[in-house]
Amino acid sequence: MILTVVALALIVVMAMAIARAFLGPTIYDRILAVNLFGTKTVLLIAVVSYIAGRPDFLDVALIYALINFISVIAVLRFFEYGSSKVNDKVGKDA
Amino acid sequence: MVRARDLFATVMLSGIYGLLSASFFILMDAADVAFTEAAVGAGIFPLLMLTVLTSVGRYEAERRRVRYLPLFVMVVLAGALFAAVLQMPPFGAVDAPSHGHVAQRYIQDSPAEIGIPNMVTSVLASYRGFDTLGEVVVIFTAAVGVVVILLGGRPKTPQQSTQALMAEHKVLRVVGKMLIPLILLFGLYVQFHGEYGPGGGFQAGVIFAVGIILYAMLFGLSNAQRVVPLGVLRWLVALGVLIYGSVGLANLVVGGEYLNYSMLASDPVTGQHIGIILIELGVGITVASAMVLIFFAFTRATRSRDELEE
Amino acid sequence: MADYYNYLIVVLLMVMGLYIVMAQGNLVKKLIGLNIFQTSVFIFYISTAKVSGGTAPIVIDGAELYSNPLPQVLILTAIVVGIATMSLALALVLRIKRAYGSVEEDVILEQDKSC
Amino acid sequence: MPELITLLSSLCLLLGAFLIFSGGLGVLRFPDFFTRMHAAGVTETMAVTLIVLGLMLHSGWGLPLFKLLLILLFVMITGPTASHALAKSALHGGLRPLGDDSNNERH
Repeated sequence: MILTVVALALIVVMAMAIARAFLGPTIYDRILAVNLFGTKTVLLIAVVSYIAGRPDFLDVALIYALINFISVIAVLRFFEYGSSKVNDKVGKDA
Repeated sequence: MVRARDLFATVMLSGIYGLLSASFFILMDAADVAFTEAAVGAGIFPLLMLTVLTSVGRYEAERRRVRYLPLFVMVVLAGALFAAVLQMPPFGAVDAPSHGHVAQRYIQDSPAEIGIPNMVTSVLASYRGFDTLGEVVVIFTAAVGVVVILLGGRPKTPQQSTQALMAEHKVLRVVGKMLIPLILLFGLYVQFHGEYGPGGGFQAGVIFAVGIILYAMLFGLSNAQRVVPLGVLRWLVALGVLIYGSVGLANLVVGGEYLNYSMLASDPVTGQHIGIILIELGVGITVASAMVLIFFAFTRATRSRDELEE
Repeated sequence: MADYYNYLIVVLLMVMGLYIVMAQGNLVKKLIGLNIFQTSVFIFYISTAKVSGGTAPIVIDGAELYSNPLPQVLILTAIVVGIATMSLALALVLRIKRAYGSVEEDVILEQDKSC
Repeated sequence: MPELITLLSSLCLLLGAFLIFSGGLGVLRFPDFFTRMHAAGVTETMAVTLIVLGLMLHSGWGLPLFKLLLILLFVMITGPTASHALAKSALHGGLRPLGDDSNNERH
């Protein structure tokens, strides 16, 4: 019961994160939204695995926590690479 | 997603899309699939996309007009598909035809015949082993294709030092150092735990590749290539397929059928076990090295592109 | 209608992906459309595998009804094969960029014609 | 004793859910990037800890407990690191926090 409430809250927050990812306005907001979305997905999967009574799904949550971190690093690296071309546009990205 | 002109935003959204579809797979009871989609759809795909974007530029050309012909075709197609879909069995129906034939047999007999609880793994590696062999070969071919397209036919660019790449991010480096062993360990766990829980060669391969890619991102490509040189990777890609194929041949030698592992040991169930472990190992090696190879090739290609511009 | 909503989502995603592939001029974006299309097929297979009341096809005590493992196997391999072929396509895009200096369809076609 | 543990776990879970919700609201409603990041970052670690703690109490001894611990460890390490890196590169990329007038002519 309580697990369901938590899952619902998580889904609502995930929807909020998607809204933020769509709205922007800067690229960093989008990255933040993706990061938030990822963490919430980790929790959602953990909670769902308990709702379904299959704790072995926790492996999937674990891999999510990992992937999430890596994608943030990948994004930052992307900026470092194309710094001369990209950075000046970053702040006022539409 | 359709309208955003900034390709970078599109890639970010497609990362969310990968996460979303993986959560959906979890809700649909497909833990193994969610595993793979998590690592691929949310991890490797955006990563490769980003690498490509560094080369092709972040912004798309201006295009404001809507294309009406494709739109029309799509509306018609959607209508036709909706009509067709209503003939499908309802969602979640127990008596749907697709659950009829072999699926029942897999569910009822595979725990006894193969002796492992994860039906997905037993179907993947044993019942449909030939199919999986084909898929591993496809991955191998794709890796070879990427190498030929991006690294072949061109003098090798001198490797520049990429030490300064992430030098500003000391925190990231330290945390990365802590995480990479964990990731690799987790990859091994997934590789060898695939018979009992969600996991297996495909997932483990991707996780392993992600660990090495993380290293390459934090410490520079040349350092990563010192750890796993391209030549070794090329060998490994082929080695995985070779292991897979030769397990099949070994079955023939001991008098069984191709990729039917029952004869590998005196007890058929043990034989199946040995066969599945070996095959998953082959799959894991191929997938991991193919992904790392593809990533290295992409990074090198975009790097040399930048050098040419300068 | 409520019994068919999964198919509706699949059709929507599929059409959306296909539209992106057809209507967008940027090759990278076309590939993203292709990815959406691909995922819609994955969702289609996985949702046909679901049995209501069933649980994941990993044997545990006390479970009678399992979801269908076969479509899951097909999609599991399809995802990894999909990323491999997708990376091949991305490699081709990189190569096109090197050869033509652009990844916009119009520009490439124009250059081809002028040759 | 089991009742107490159930109560504690429910409490943790509910508190975590509330924190997550407030964090999500903050990300959606706060005026600029750094405040949004504050909402996401601060609530994230606390909420994740609470929810995972709740699940741990819920699950009892076993392999799942260990995995939850690993998830907690992971999120606790990666979350702040990602936030740090993100904030740093945002600052580097030219974003300024609200109220920071150091770029204006008045100074």
